[in-house]
Amino acid sequence: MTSNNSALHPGSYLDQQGKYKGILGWLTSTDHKRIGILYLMCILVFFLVGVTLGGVMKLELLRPGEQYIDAQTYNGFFTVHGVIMIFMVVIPGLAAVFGNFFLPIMIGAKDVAFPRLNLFSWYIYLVGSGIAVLSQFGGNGAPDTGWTFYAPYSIDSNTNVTTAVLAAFVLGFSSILTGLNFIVTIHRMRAKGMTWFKMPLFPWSLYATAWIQVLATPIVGITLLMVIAERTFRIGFFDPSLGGDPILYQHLFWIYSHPAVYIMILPAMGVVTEIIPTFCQRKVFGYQAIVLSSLAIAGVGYLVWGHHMFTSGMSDFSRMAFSFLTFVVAIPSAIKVFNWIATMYKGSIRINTTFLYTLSFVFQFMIGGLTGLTLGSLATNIHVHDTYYVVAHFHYIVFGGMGFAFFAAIHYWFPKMFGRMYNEKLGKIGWAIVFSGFTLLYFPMFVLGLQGMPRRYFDYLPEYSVGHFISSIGGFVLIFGIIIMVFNLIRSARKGELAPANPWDGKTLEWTIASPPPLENFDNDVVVTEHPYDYK
Amino acid sequence: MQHENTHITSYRAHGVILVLLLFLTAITITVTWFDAGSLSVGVAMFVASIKASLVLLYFMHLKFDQLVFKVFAAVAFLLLAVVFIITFFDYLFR
Amino acid sequence: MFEGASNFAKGVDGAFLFILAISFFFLIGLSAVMIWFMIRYNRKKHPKAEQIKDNMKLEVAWTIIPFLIVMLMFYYGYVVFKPMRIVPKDAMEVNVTGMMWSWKFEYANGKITNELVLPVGKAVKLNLFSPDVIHSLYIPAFRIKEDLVPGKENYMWFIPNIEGSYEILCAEYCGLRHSFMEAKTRIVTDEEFQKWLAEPTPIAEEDKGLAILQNNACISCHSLDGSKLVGPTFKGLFGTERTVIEAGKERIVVADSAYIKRAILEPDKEIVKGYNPGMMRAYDKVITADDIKSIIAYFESQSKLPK
Amino acid sequence: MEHNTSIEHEHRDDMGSKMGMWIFIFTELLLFGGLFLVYAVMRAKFFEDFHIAAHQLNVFIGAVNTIVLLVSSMTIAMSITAIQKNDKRLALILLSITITLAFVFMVNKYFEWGGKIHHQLYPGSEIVLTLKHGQVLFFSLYYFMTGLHGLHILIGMTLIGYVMYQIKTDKIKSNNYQILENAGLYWHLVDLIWIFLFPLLYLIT
Ligand code: HEA
Ligand code: HEA
Ligand code: HEC
Ligand code: CUA
Ligand SMILES: [Cu+2]
Repeated sequence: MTSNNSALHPGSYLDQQGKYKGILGWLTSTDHKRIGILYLMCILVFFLVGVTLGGVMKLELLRPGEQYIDAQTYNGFFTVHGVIMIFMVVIPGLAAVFGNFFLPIMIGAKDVAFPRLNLFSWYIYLVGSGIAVLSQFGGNGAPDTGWTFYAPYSIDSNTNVTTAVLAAFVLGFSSILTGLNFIVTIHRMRAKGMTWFKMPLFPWSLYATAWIQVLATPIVGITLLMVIAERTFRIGFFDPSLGGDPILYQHLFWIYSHPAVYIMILPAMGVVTEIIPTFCQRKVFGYQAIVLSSLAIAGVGYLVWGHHMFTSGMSDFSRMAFSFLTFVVAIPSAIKVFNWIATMYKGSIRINTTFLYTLSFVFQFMIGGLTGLTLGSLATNIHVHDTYYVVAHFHYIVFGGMGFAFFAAIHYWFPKMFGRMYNEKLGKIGWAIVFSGFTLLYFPMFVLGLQGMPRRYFDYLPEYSVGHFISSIGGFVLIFGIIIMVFNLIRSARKGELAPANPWDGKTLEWTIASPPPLENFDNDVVVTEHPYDYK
Repeated sequence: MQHENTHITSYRAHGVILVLLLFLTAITITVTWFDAGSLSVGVAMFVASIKASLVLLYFMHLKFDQLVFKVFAAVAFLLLAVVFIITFFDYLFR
Repeated sequence: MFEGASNFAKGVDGAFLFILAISFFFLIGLSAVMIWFMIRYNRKKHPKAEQIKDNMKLEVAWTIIPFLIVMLMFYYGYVVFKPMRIVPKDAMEVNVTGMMWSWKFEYANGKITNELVLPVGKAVKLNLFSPDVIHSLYIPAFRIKEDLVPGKENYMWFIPNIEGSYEILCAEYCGLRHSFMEAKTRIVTDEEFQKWLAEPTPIAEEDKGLAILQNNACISCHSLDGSKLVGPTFKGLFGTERTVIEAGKERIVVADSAYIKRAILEPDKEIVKGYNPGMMRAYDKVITADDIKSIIAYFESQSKLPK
Repeated sequence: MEHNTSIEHEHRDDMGSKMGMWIFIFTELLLFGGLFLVYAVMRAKFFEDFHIAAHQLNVFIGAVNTIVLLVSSMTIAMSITAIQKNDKRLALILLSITITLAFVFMVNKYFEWGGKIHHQLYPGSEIVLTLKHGQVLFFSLYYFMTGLHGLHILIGMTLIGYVMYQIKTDKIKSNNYQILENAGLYWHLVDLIWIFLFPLLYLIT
């Protein structure tokens, strides 16, 4: 991995282990830390692919009419952009990278419960991603259904939809196995003395996430399988010309895919809940409230899927019920925001790149979440459903939320993972550009949506051009910032200052061991007596 | 040490459960001979649920397992039920 | 958010502003607090953190209060939404068909158009149908949207209350030309509307075939000007030689009336080389034999034109 | 559960392994749950058609298969008792009965499917295309659900075969039989699903 780790202390997980050297040593290692890094590398690559597709889309939308790509290509692009971002980047995202790396350490374990299964999930992830990438080429061209694969279009379209659906199906398995692994790890492998309510909050959020992964993913699995069967045998589950019911497809799809958005955001919330106390040197405010709200999000989040279908012709009673439940699920998120801010009160706040990303997470999450309320309200949803307002909402909450939490996490744990410090100054410059680019890119989309610009439009009416133009400019500012950030991280991983064991004065267990962590994490069995955030 | 408080189910108990299960199967089949209509599905599902509970509790040992497993199973089944109910909010009120 | 031209616009905008106002209050308030803490409790100024105990009362307060607020939001949204599903009895009905990738509006007297003309101030009920995939009828100025689901009847209603011309857009992704699936709705006075409705659709004999092609959205896949869309162009089709693939075998046929009839009724049987099967659906239940005659007449008339 | 034992690498955690199995079972349950949901909606929509189509299924074969699975479930549950009591021979016998019954189930299924296919009742056949949509759907669901279930039976058989080998080679003993228990759990899941499939597919006439 990092080339010259000779300078780092010997015996770290980066050193050779097992009988294989180099790449092979990584590909066969069941060490949870190495698997975390493997995921990190893959996700970074796929993120850049997805982002490039997004960039090309913005280029095309710079002006009305056809500029660089034709409509079919555009439709393929947003589909693949969505599939990559959702199934390959943000769903595994934090859980697979930082969950794998830090969950065992934070609960004082030497590895996850099933290390081999863990490596196996990574391979499944790789296979699934490979299939997804394959769906781009050959056959009848890239899938063009949108990441939601709505029937009956997904059944009629003769592009490589089957391949893309298969990819999502396979990726689902990887997600399930990771979740299963985490649940058992948390139940069985906590250190002596670490009772449930002494467990740090990132593991807690992973625990809630894992249950969603385990209990929601199978439903989309079977649904996608049915789509494949439908495309192969023309059965008629969802195809109305054969008596099927397209709305049933939407139900099944969103039964998973709404909980899936909480798979994305819960670990992000967990990360933020770790970072804020550390940088404020304060005990987290309302530990139990945060735990309960994580569980509540996981539970209630399962019941609100219909808010994606308010205009689908669902029964009026359902629309009301789903709208109601949608508003209920906003409460635990609100509680978390209040607790984060309360934790800063009378703290001793250290502002650096990590913390700036964290604060922008909170800010953007609020915007994304609050606009979610307008989407959840029946009257207003009718107007903005399937417009750029929705696009803005979910980019704010997925990219601005989960994405920024990812950036925060990678800066926060960077010294621990690679044993070196990142460059603070460059980091801050990168953050400023990323943040302003982000706002410029996505904020105009709210306005566009309110004006009535539908999403998944290759071309648009002239009245929407101003908004699109500003937004496209923002896209290029953003990528510039991202390049700075990635450059800073890559350079620091090789050349940065050596990191001490606990650069931020954190309290959780990962800061008690050397950076980078030794192979077996802890020399002796860990015994926990204190609360995870007992700052003095 | 691993199985400190393992519960050993006797062969006889297993046999009794099997007889019960077979008996319940016979009931569902005979019920369908008598009356059709929506009632028979209700009865069939009710009996099937009893059978499932027997399998879960005795064959799958849930009754003698630790509390976590019972809670897990309860959550999973509850969730499935709720998903059914909520989906039918749509189909029943259309 | 901008001009609102139906009876629902005010309610929807009101609900929106209500939620937005509360959201802004929280967003700005919480961000301000966050920034203030950042300055006030910055490590330089405040090197030693004070440990604050959890506060149960506070915790309960900020659970209950937001809960009440969102319930209010829910209620407001629901109250505004509810009338959208309750159609007044005297509403005029128009059947709307959305198909890949155009709109067709059919009035009670049988008049069929591509433009939705409506009288101002009168309730209209649109019955929504789709023969192929899901579409969604969206009139931003009226704040309404509802999906057209194949195999299922759906409806929407509204009262347009300002004269003018407004965009109709398709808001559910429906394939290649989704973003071009637009139409206009023209809101006119009642007299104007009655007059317009009484006018028969222009059916000059030579145009009849063309009208059928337009009304059935054939021209969204087949251009008339020679450009290639999803299907082959209609320009100069009649009488030329076509390379088709039937059951895997390539064959050359002449595009005569019989061929065109087959192409419309069973499009998947002979596939024009270079195009994909399954795109065009069979029109056997839609296009009558008479219509096909008109279409062929139209093609024929076109091929006679100087090229 | 709170008394976590120390974590050595060779450390065996039977509880953890069982927990993993249970969670896996829940995912399977929800997988089939999705199918049952489709079934329920379609049945509500095509009530009559489902009735008519279900008549085509042979209740007798279905009932026999139900009994077969129930008995096999019991024998595998008993084999755990046998292992606990250190009765290796009996455990192996019970497991062979289980696997034989599983085989019987598959043979039955083979003839049932074969019969259907012989009568041209499979997705896409000419007869099926003349049927009403609801009936086609019933048969499609029938194939889909029993097919997926059959696949699980095959996986279960492999698993049981593996466990038998482990018992033979004394890897599974009275103080270390978690793999057997997991295999048992899996097998009961297969049974559990059939308990619902049988009335839904065969008995709703
Ligand atoms: C990480 C992902 C994520 C998260 C966490 C959320 C969170 C929420 N989402 Fe979002 N959503 C998506 C990702 C996400 N969403 C995606 C990807 C889509 C589009 C899918 C597609 O069609 O392609 C979508 C679409 C979507 C729709 C459908 C839009 C449409 O197509 O018509 C709706 C409708 O209700 C909705 C609502 C909500 C709500 C109410 C929340 C809530 O959970 C938000 C809760 C948060 C807050 C409320 C803010 C914080 C709180 C405060 C600042 C305190 C003050 C608060 C109060 C007083 C209440 N979302
Ligand atoms: C994690 C999730 C995630 C992230 C990070 C992003 C990131 C971006 N997305 Fe997003 N997007 C989705 C998830 C995400 N997206 C989903 C789920 C959908 C719905 C899909 C669907 O409808 O089915 C969607 C849809 C979507 C649309 C709507 C398409 C439509 O409805 O017509 C648009 C339009 O602008 C867009 C743009 C962007 C842009 C500009 C970025 C930017 O962040 C990217 C910033 C980067 C650039 C501007 C790149 C510029 C680079 C180059 C030009 C080349 C140089 C490249 C390198 C050196 C690597 N996305
Ligand atoms: C969704 C797209 C679509 C629509 C709508 C559509 N078609 Fe087609 N059509 C195609 C495609 C693709 C082909 C070429 C493949 C084939 O032969 O089936 C085609 C082929 C044809 C041909 C043969 C053309 C040739 O060049 O030989 C005719 C004639 C035709 N269509 C007529 C119609 C008519 C009339 C309508 C409307 C009533 C119609 N089509 C609607 C997609 C469409
Ligand atoms: Cu029709 Cu989009
Ligand atoms: Cu949602």
